[in-house]
Amino acid sequence: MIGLTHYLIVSLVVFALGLFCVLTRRNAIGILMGVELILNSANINYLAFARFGSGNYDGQIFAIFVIMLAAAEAVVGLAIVLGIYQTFRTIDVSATETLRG
Amino acid sequence: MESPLSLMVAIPLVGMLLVLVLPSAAHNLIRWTAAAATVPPLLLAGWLFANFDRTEAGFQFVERYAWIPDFGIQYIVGIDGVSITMVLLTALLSFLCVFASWGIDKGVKGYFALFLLLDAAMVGVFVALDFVLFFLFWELMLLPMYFLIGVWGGPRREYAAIKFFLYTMAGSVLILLGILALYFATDPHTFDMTVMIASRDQYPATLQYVLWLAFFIGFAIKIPAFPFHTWLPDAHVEAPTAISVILAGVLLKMGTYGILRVNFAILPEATAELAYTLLGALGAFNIVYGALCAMAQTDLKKLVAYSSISHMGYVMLGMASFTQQGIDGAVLQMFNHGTVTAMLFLLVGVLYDRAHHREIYGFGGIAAVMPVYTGFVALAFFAALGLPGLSAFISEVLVLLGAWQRYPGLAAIGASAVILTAGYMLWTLQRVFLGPLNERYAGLPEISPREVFTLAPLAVLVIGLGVYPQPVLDLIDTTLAQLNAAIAPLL
Amino acid sequence: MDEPTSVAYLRWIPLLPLLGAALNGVAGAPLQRRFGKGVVTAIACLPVAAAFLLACRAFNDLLALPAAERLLLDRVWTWIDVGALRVDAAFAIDPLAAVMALVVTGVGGLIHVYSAGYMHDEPSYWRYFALLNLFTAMMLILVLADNLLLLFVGWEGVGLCSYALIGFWYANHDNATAGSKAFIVNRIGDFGFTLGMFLLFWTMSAAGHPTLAFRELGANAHVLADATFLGWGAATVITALMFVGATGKSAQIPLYVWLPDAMAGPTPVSALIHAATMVTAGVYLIARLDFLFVMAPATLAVIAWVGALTALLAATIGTVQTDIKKVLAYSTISQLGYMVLALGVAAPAAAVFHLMTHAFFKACLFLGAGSVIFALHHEQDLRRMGGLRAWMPVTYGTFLVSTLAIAGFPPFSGFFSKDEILWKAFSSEQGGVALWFVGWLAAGLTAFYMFRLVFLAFHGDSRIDAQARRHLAESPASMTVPLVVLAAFAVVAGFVGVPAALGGSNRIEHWLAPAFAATTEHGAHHSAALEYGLMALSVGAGLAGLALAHAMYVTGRVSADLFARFGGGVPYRLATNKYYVDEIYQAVFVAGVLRLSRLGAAFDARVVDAAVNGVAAVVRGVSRANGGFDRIVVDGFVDRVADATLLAGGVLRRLQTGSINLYLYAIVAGVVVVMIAKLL
Amino acid sequence: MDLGNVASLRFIAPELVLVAAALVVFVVDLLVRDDERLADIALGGLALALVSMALVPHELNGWLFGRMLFHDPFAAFFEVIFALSAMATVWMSMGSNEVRRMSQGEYYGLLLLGTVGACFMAAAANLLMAYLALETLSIVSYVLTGFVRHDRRSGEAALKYLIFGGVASGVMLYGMSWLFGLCGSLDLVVIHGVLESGDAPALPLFIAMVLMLAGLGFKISMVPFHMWAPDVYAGAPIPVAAFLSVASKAAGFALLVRLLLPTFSTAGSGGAWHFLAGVDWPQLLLVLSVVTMTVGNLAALQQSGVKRMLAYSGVAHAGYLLMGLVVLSTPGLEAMLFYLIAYYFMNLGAFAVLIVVHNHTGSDAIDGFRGLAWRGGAFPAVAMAAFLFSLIGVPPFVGFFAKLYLFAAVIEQKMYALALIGVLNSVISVGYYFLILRTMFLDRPPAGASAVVTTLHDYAILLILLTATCVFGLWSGPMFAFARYSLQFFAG
Repeated sequence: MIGLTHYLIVSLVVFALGLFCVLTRRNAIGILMGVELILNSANINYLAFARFGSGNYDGQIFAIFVIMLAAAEAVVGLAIVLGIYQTFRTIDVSATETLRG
Repeated sequence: MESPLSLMVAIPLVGMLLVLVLPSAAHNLIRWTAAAATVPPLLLAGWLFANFDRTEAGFQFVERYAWIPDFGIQYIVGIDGVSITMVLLTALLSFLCVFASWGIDKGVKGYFALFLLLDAAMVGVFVALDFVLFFLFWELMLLPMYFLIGVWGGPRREYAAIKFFLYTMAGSVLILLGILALYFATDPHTFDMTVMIASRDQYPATLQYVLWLAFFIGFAIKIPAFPFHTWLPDAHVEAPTAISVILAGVLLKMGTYGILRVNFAILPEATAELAYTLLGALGAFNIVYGALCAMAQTDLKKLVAYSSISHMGYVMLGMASFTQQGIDGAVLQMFNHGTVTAMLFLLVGVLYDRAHHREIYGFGGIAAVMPVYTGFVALAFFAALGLPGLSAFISEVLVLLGAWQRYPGLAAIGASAVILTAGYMLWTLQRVFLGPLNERYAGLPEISPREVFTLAPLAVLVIGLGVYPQPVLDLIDTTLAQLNAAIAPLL
Repeated sequence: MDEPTSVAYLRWIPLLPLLGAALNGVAGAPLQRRFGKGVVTAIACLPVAAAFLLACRAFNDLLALPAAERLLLDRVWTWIDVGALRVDAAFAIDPLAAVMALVVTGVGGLIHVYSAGYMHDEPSYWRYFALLNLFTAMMLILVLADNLLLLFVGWEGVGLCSYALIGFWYANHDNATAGSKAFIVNRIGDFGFTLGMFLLFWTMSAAGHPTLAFRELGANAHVLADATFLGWGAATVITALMFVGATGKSAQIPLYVWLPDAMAGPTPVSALIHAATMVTAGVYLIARLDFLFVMAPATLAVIAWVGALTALLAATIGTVQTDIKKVLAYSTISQLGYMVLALGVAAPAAAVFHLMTHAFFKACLFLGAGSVIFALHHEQDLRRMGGLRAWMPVTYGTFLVSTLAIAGFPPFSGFFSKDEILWKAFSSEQGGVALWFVGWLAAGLTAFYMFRLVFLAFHGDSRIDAQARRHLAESPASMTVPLVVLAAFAVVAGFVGVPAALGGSNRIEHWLAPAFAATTEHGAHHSAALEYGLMALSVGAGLAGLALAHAMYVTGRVSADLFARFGGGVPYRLATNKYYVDEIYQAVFVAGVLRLSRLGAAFDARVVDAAVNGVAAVVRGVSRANGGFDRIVVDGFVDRVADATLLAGGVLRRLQTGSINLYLYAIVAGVVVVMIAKLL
Repeated sequence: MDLGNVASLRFIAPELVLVAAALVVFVVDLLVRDDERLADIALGGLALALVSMALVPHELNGWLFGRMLFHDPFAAFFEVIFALSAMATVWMSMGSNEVRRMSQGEYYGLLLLGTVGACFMAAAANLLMAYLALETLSIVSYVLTGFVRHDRRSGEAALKYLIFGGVASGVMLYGMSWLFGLCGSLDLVVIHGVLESGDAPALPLFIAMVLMLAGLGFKISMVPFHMWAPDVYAGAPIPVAAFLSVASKAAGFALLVRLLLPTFSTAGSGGAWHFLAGVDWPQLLLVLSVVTMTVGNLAALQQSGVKRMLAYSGVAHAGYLLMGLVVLSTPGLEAMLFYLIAYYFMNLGAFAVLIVVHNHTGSDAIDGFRGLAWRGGAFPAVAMAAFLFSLIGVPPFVGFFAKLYLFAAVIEQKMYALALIGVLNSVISVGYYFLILRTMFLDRPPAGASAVVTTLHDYAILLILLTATCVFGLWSGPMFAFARYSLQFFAG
């Protein structure tokens, strides 16, 4: 019988993977994907908690909104990355080092 | 606005606004406006002197309004025996310094606007009886000072200005914390100094010590007391003449004034406990240390600056004596030093304007070409070295006499400095003014009427108060007697 | 105590010269330009003359009073009134002050007149007279002051004038230096003076008499008897401190060094300030505080010996000086030594007596020297004089008379006053044979160096260069008249103090008696024969000195370099170099203080200020480090961590971290750190 | 009261107005290509919003939209702040050459929408709402930051901001999910109840809270979540940077306060608060506040670009502001709100002057200020001086009183060490603020420097902000009363 704990562990793993991804990727897209992972790990939590915990549907609703927001963020993100690419001809974040004080 | 004190603060501010709206090119118009703005305060000061009740120990001409009720902050002004002398001094010096600044021709508008702001702030510090108001003026003073030194100063003006500002700022933040702590220690919470004075015995001893130190450091920086004094020589050397005068004549007094007003009046127990070590000994040390340093200076202004450090030491020593003579002498010394050092700086300025340097060894025999000027110099120098018959002598003797009663050792140390003072004053006099005339300066013009006008009133005071000091002593005596009575028994 | 008679005119005695000074000081220059020197002279001399008359009047009024109540008071205003301290600007005159006032105004007046001639060609004539008047005023304040603090005003005031007049010709650097030296050395004395004053005041007020007024002090001095300070008798400490002040003003060991240099001033100034009046202020102070000093035998002993030794030491130096004024300067120091010796043996009357006579003959000597210098156009070296009596008979006559007086030949004034002192030194219980002997030796030396001076200057053949000799002549009347007057006094002044032994009644001692009521009558009465014997001995010493001088400088029977060869010349060299005292002081004290001051300044700049700037530097440094922190430390750290992570993840290590990742690390690090902190 | 959707509408009139205004801007931008008018429309919309804020009934507090939003003075206070800062931003943008080169329509529209997001952040009564509002504001900010096309710095700044923000909010979201799990609800009031009952396990709660702090700390640029600030400020157009430094920071604080005090703590008697078991945040925040102000000030000393300097100064001020929370007392919060008002005036003022200089020199390098006072820029220079003094906390400017109240609150809690660190920090800050002052007044203008022209447009806003900075200091009574009144949380 799969219980809450299993879900939480999964989400934790996903969260860790996401963090690992954002920390180590130098490719902008890659980092954005890492962010997506983090968001989804949160979603897993919401759903799990909603399923096993609170009687209401808040969790599920939250998850839906997060998915929507993730999309929005991705859009903006990709737009910006595109802009970056047009100017820098690369999306390697370690190349974007003009701003250092 | 019925109290003359409020007017004394407000009028220079009005003058500042006037100056600001005047066209920048109209230099003389600006100068005269500034001069005009300093006259009413002077007259009001005279009026205060006439109508001040010498038998009243408490505050007079008090005026209070609620200001920030949510925080119990009020607008309270008033003067007692201590502050009136300082108010008189400030009004006089501000008036004279406008004329001493006549030669300023760069950014005239800004200069005089800032000067008037400074004037208002200085008077404000001495008349404010609400702690927030006091602190407000205290800080407000720094802003014009920074620019007056930094913009119109000498070659290393930037360093001197920021040093001055940082130093005082560091001191005043401690004061601010002290004020807040007092606010919460007072029940009911208030910033009203008079209430705090009234309820001084409700502050626990430990709190008193902490606060005393905080305030003392804050004020000691202004005095300036060793080891917080090093901003002074720099500031003095770089500042324009009139500002040096204000700096030494008025600003330094704020340190000792603050100690009297806050540490003494509000924290008597801690005062009694720490007076000997931190006031008396430090004062005596200041006297000798300042004199020694002065002796080694080759820059006239630096020499005078260090002499100020030495002379302010007398004030501290006298305050620490807790004898009527000593403490009266201290306040009298605050006043006298204000006039004497003002003369000294004005005189240095006169010479600098002509020779464009202040190297003591670079002159010689000036007396031959500027006899009148030399006469003033001699007067100021001998006043500074405490020649009997001149004002500073009275205060110094009172200080030392009072100090002797409590700490003969410190008094002896302090008295020994009269030898050193005579040494550096006379040697300077000799190197600059006596001896064979340095041909480079054979053509120096004699002191101008305007300069005489700035010096003469001070000279009169220096001689007059030496012959008959009672007018000032009468002002301060009652207040200080009461203040002393509150502390002396605790020793 | 009953209020003394109060008179309103006393204040004018010092005030009139003060006004003269003010007038000449402020308006002197234009007046001189407009109306010539005459006006300035009048402004200067008339007030002094008037003051003299007023002093005489005061003297008269005192005579009218019974001896015990001889005190006139003039309270002008309350000067300082703080707490228990109440000091009046008040003038009082008693027999002692009267003598001083007469001397100051009388001799001072004469010297004013003399100066009119001597300084005639001085461009800033007005400044000279302004200062001279100011001096007279200050000296009179000193003399007439009713309390110690006011006396101190005069005390320093005369110091100021002395400073200004010594450096009168300030264009010459040495003069200016001499002035500063005089003032600063005196300041050392004043240091003692002020402390003594403080201690006196507080001890008195502790006993319930907070006062500085002499009358009240005198009346209540007894309360000091059992007061102590730091284990010492209060009276002893107070008097000792006061005496330090006196040594400064009256040029006693160890503070006499300023007086010889003070000769840099115009000669009339030397006569008035550095011979007749100011230098006697110390003597006056001790006499004034007689009632204190009699309570402190220990101090008295010190005083007596300091005086005696000063007398001797100065005399020895005087014997080898070649500058006419220097000789007189050292003789002044020597004579002051006598006065101090007298005070030390509790014979203030004798001291004051000698003070008076000395004022006359020494002023006369100086003015005579001045007249010589004037005639020789500021030539002061004895070796370039000689045979002057032919040209300047008046000067010579007066000079000779005064010399006889100072050498103590009867019946000249010096004889009586000096013998009074020697006698007291011998007879009083504070005295003794040793003190008398030293004094006696000095007396012989005095006669020697004074006659050496006379012979070198006025006798023998002239060593004056030709063109100076051409217009060599007696000085104008304005100079010779004062000489004559002073010489006359030098002769007769002694008769007011003819001792009982010589059938006199020693009027001056009786006159001064009320001022020295506290002085105990000298105990054991010695036989008159002894007194005669001592007189004979001292006269003999004088004669010996005279004879030796004559043999050396006139007949040449004794070679003049006798001393120079004596004892391998060591004593001679010591004497000519004034025992190197100046050099020692310079090396030890002056240089020491200067070194200390440079040390202090260096400390101030390199330590105190540096500490402050150091704090600023530290803040800046920390902030730079903080900036660098992200760059180096965190970056480096992050790289390591990144590599580690990658290794752990088994992913290719070529992946590098950019700053964005770095920032992200910050987030995680922040969170992690906080949590760890929480868990611990 | 607990209103349903329809009934709630009239209470969110301001937000509605803003949204409408945004739409109008977009449409107008599409139809008539008239850039000038767009700004006017935006301004009008904001003005209208302010008016409606005044009209919205304030006497009754409660939930809106079925416990989604709070309607209480606290929220209203921040709505005003946001609207005002948006207004100032628009006004500045009109005068800024940078913005003039961009497509105005989206710019102003997004600005308005971002403001709406901020408003909802302050009013959020529900974790979901909070998250959505925060993201709205964030995403808008990302876009605005990267708005200058083909500008490396701008684009790079946007990217960094985006990534950093994305991760931060992601972490926060994860934390929220745990909070949700532990308390079984997204409703702040309910969460508060659960925490009060003390059923939830302590450690996970704390972890959840810390994770959420990451997201909020990012918004208020709290160390160590501040690193984006300097880069983003430096890259973004100045008006945007100004908007971020004031509105976005204020929004962050609004949500932080909402979470930490009414939710994670309970109000005790006499203005004291007590945090609830498990979420013992004050200790943690105390450390963070100290670190934040110190690091901010020290780093600022090193900056040569004024934008970066202001960014770090913003970090430092965040540290000061946090003290208001740390003291856990109503006076502290009042002081914090007052400080936010003060900060609004003085900080925006500094940015406004920066725009004047930037328009002249085209860079934000400190050298641009050289001798400003002596080459026609006397008024901006003086104004700048006032703003900087105020930022330092020198009387008589509003900044002083802000600090006074703040430190008073600290001292009242006898946290002398914290107060001392605070004041010493303000002394350190003199170092870099005076660098600008010195450059403006003490340095001579560079040879051949052309005179700086201050347009009437710039004069206007400078004058307003300057007056406010001076007046609200000496006459801070009303402002303080407003802050005090605004400190009412509706908690069911």
